[in-house]
Formats: sequence, C-alpha cells, structure tokens
Amino acid sequence: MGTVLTITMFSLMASILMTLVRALKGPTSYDRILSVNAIGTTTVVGVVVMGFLKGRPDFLDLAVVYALVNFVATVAILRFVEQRRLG
Amino acid sequence: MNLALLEPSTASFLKVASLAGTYNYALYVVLMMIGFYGVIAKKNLIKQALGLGLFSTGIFLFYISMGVVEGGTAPVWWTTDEAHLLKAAGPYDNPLTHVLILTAIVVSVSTLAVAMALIVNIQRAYGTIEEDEIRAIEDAEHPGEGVI
Amino acid sequence: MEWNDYLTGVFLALGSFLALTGGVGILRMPDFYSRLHPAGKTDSLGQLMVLIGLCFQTSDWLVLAKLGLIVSFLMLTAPTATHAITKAAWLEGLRPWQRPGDAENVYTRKHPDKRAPYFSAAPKDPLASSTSAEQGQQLEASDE
Amino acid sequence: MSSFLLIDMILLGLAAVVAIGVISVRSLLSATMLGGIYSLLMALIWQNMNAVDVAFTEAAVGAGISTVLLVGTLLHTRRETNQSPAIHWPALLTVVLTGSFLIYGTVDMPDYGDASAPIHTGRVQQLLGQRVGKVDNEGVHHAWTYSTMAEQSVERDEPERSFPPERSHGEDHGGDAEAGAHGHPNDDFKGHSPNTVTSLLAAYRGYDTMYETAVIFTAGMAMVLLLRRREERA
Repeated sequence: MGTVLTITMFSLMASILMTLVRALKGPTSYDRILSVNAIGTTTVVGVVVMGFLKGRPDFLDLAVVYALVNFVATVAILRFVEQRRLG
Repeated sequence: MNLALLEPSTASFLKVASLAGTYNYALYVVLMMIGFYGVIAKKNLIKQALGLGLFSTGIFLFYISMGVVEGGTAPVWWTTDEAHLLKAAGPYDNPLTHVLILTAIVVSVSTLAVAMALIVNIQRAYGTIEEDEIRAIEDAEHPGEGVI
Repeated sequence: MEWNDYLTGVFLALGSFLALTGGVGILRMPDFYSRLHPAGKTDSLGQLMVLIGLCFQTSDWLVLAKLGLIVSFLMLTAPTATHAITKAAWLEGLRPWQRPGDAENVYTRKHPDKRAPYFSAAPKDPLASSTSAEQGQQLEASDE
Repeated sequence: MSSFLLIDMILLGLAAVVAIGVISVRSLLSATMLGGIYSLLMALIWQNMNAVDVAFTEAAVGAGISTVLLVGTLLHTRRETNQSPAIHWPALLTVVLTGSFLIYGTVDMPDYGDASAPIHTGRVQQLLGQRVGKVDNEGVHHAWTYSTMAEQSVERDEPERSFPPERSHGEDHGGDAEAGAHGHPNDDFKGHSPNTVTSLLAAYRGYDTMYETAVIFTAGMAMVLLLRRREERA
C-alpha cells in the first residue's frame, strides 16, 4: 500500500510543480489566484496522503484547517480585486 | 571509505564535497540567503518584509530538521486506532525543537504585523514605499542633515 | 493485498491521473478561462477520488469523519472560490481567447501567453451594457 | 534513499523556486500570492518532518494571517515595485559569501535523522525521557522512551535509569512522595497531555509561552497605535 501512496504523493507534487510554473508565468493576476487556489487544494490532499503514508492518519485536522484557511486567503485576495483593478 | 580514519581536515573536505547527510542544511541556507538577498537588494519595503519572512522560515526549517529521528513519528502519544498504537510506540522526533519554533513563528508574524503597520504609516507620510524615493524626499526636505 | 487495498489503488490511481492531467492543463491551456476547466477538475473530482480511496484504509470512525469533513469543506469552498475568481475576471473585462476565424473573433490572439492579456473596456455592470455589436466595436477600438 | 528523503528534497527545491519568485516578481500582489504558496509547501515539508504542531501554527499564521495582513497593506499602498536592476551585484556577492560560510558551518552538523545526535542524547534528553505525556494503555506507553533509544544507540556511562512501574492514571496524579519512591526525581510531566509538545510548552517552556503572549499583545497595541494616530492627524 505504501507504494501506491508514494506514487500518489509524487504525482501530487508533479501537479504542484506544473501549477507553480503557471503561477510564476501567469500573464494576468487571475491566473496566479487560480494557481494558488489549485495548489491549496492539492496541498490539502497531499497532507492527507502524507498522514496515511506516515502511518499516523490522526492528524487530519491539519488538512481541515488548511482547507478553511485556503478559502479565507482566496476570499481576502478577491476582496482586494473588488476594490482595485488589476492588470 | 571510513571518514574517521582520515585526517580531520581531509574528512571535512570530503564531507563538504559530497554534502553527505547534510544536504538539507545546505538547502536551508540557500532559502535563507534568497530571503537575505531580498532584504538587502530590494528597495521596496514590502519586498523586504517578505524577504525577512523567507529568512526566518529557513531558520525554522534548520531547527525542526535537527529534531528529526530516522524512522520516527510525530511526538504525539495519543491515537484511537489500535493498529496505530503499535506504530505510535516507535521512536519519536524530538519535540523540543517544535516547541521552540512554535514560539518563533508567532513572534515572526507579530514582527510582520508591526512592519505592515509601519509601512502603511510610511505610505501615508511620504506617499511611497520605495526606499530610494523616501531618501530623496528626506534629502529635499532637510538638506544637509542626511538620512540614516 | 485485501479487497480494500485494490479499491484504494483504483481510486488513488484515478485521483493521481486527474491531478496530473489537471496540472498539465493548467500549464498548457491557452488562456485564463480555459485554464479554469483543469483547475476546477483537480479541485473537485481529483481530491474526491483520492480522499474516497483513502477512506478504505482505516477502520477508525474519527479518521473517517475527518475525511468526510475535508471532502465537504473542499466541495463547498473550491467551486465557490473558482466561481468568484471567474466573476472577478469577467467583471474586470478579461475576455476569452478564440481561434482566428471564429464567428465573433473580436478578441482574437494568436497565443495569449506570448502577448499581453486582453482586457476589454467592458462596463462593470453587464445589465447596463449596450448591444453586442456596439460592444464589439468598443472592444475593437480598445484593441489598438 | 528512502522516499521521505526524496519527497523532502523535491519539496525544498520547489520552495526554493517559489522563494526566488517571491523576491524577483514585480507585482506585489503576485509576491503575496507566491508567499501563500510558499507557506503551503512549508506545511507539506513540516508534515514530512513530523512537526504537526508547527504545521498547524503555520496554517493559521503563515497561510492565513500573513496573506490577509499583506493584502490589507497592499490596499493602502501601491501595487507594483519600481523597475530595479535585474541583479544587485554587491548584494549578490554578500549573499554568496555569507551562504558559503554558513554551509561550511553546517558541515560538522550531525547527519539528518541521526538518532545519536547530541540533541537526542544530552541534558534535554533527560528532561524528555521522563515519560512525557503518557497514556494508560496497558504496556504501550512504556514500550519506548527517549532514554531507551539513547541507550540503544549510544553507550553511555550513566547508570541505567529505571522507569516507574505501571500504575493506574489516578495514582499517577497522586503524591510526590510516591513518585520519588519510584526513583525518578525529575518526573514533572506526570499525567500531562499525550501531546509531548503541549507538555513541554506548558511545563518546560512555560515562561517562554507567557512572554510570547506579551509579544503578541505588544504587537497588537503597536499596530493599533500606529494606525490610529495617523488617522487623527489626517
């Protein structure tokens, strides 16, 4: 089972890498916000997978907290977008 | 090759060359130095605050990685699953570094908050947050006095 | 390997595939609006597959409850966030990319990444906007 | 190489890329968002190093409060930095010199994950070895302690330390005389939280935690005073 979890972890990290390239390149700010949101979700899943990989899945509260905080950060950035025009 | 049999300087040199076992410390130094470059090279005050955050994160990583034990688990004894109780009986990471860094993270975010308040104040007073422009305004207002 | 390991393997493979394709899509799609599709897919379906797959690996009800919480939070927040980003981009005036020769190709770009992204001078309130033809003229005017 | 080490290296490499992006990107909003990505990657790194409490704090502080603070500052200031020269050569020289000295300094550090490192065997170790945060699941909480690990990994001159025999939870809270009778003078942490980090925070570093609260209070007061005074004048 550990092999499957490890492979999942590596594919999640590859997904993070590709999304990261978009966040660095992204022609508009919206691409970057989208990338941050996608990386946040992937990180939440990665935290869960890592918990199972380590054999201690009782730290999933961490993933719950990250799911909520990621949403809060996205909403904060979008409030900024509403108040100011972005280029 | 047994490093203990060599001259200390030679063994040290070989360790430098291979970074055996200490590669991650070098990576933390790289992260810290990226933050340091941001602090000393960038003129924008927000960029400097971000660089300070990167620098402190490098130090946190350094501390936490010192407490890691090979094959260890998180230093929490409690678990509800019987199967995981056995795993939880394995070697634990050293919790002391975690405790130190918990304090340090909170202090670093307090620093960031005060820095942001100062930056907002600077923006209101000077109309800019670029270091060289602030210097120019200060020189124009108080010629000859010089800015620190 | 027990039966639950096989189930987990299948679900995790699906989730990894979706995550990888989502990453490739976000990297390779030509403009912002088409990148929303892979990003939304990774956000909702990919995480759902991985988390459902992991549900078969534990017998602890607390862990199961936490997994359910994570799934429900992500299913609530991720589409909301994606929708909010899209709405903000549209109200700002970011217009989608179309192939040259398409019907209303007023916003055409060869490859948006190679040039500046295209913002129209569209009004903030779409209800108060003029007809589409006039809008097209406005867009063409602002394109120069 | 274990997969955890490989994951660690990949995540640290990603974090380095994000850090370069944070420093070099011109738009301050992009820098803020890349900082958010940085702390998300830090969460994975800390989970990989088993520091779950640190990851919790980072979730609340790094990804949450920092992003909100930075965005709030951007609302009151500007959006982009000035065009600056691509590379500031004196700064780069200073950074490279400092970095190489620091890397040279880490060469003599114990290896990553070495169980016989001084931090796991020294005086701190004795403090930690005293059944920090025990649970009363028959036999499980005595299966492993720091001291036994230290004895397995390093041969020490100290006499073997014997841990108190198993007792029920109620008795553990009982008199100190009994604890002393079992030959463990430093057993301060009896009956504390099963999370050793919490135990240490409450007992061993209690003053530290107290003054940390003072630091947060001072920072909050400083923010309030700084932001309010200018509004009155304006």
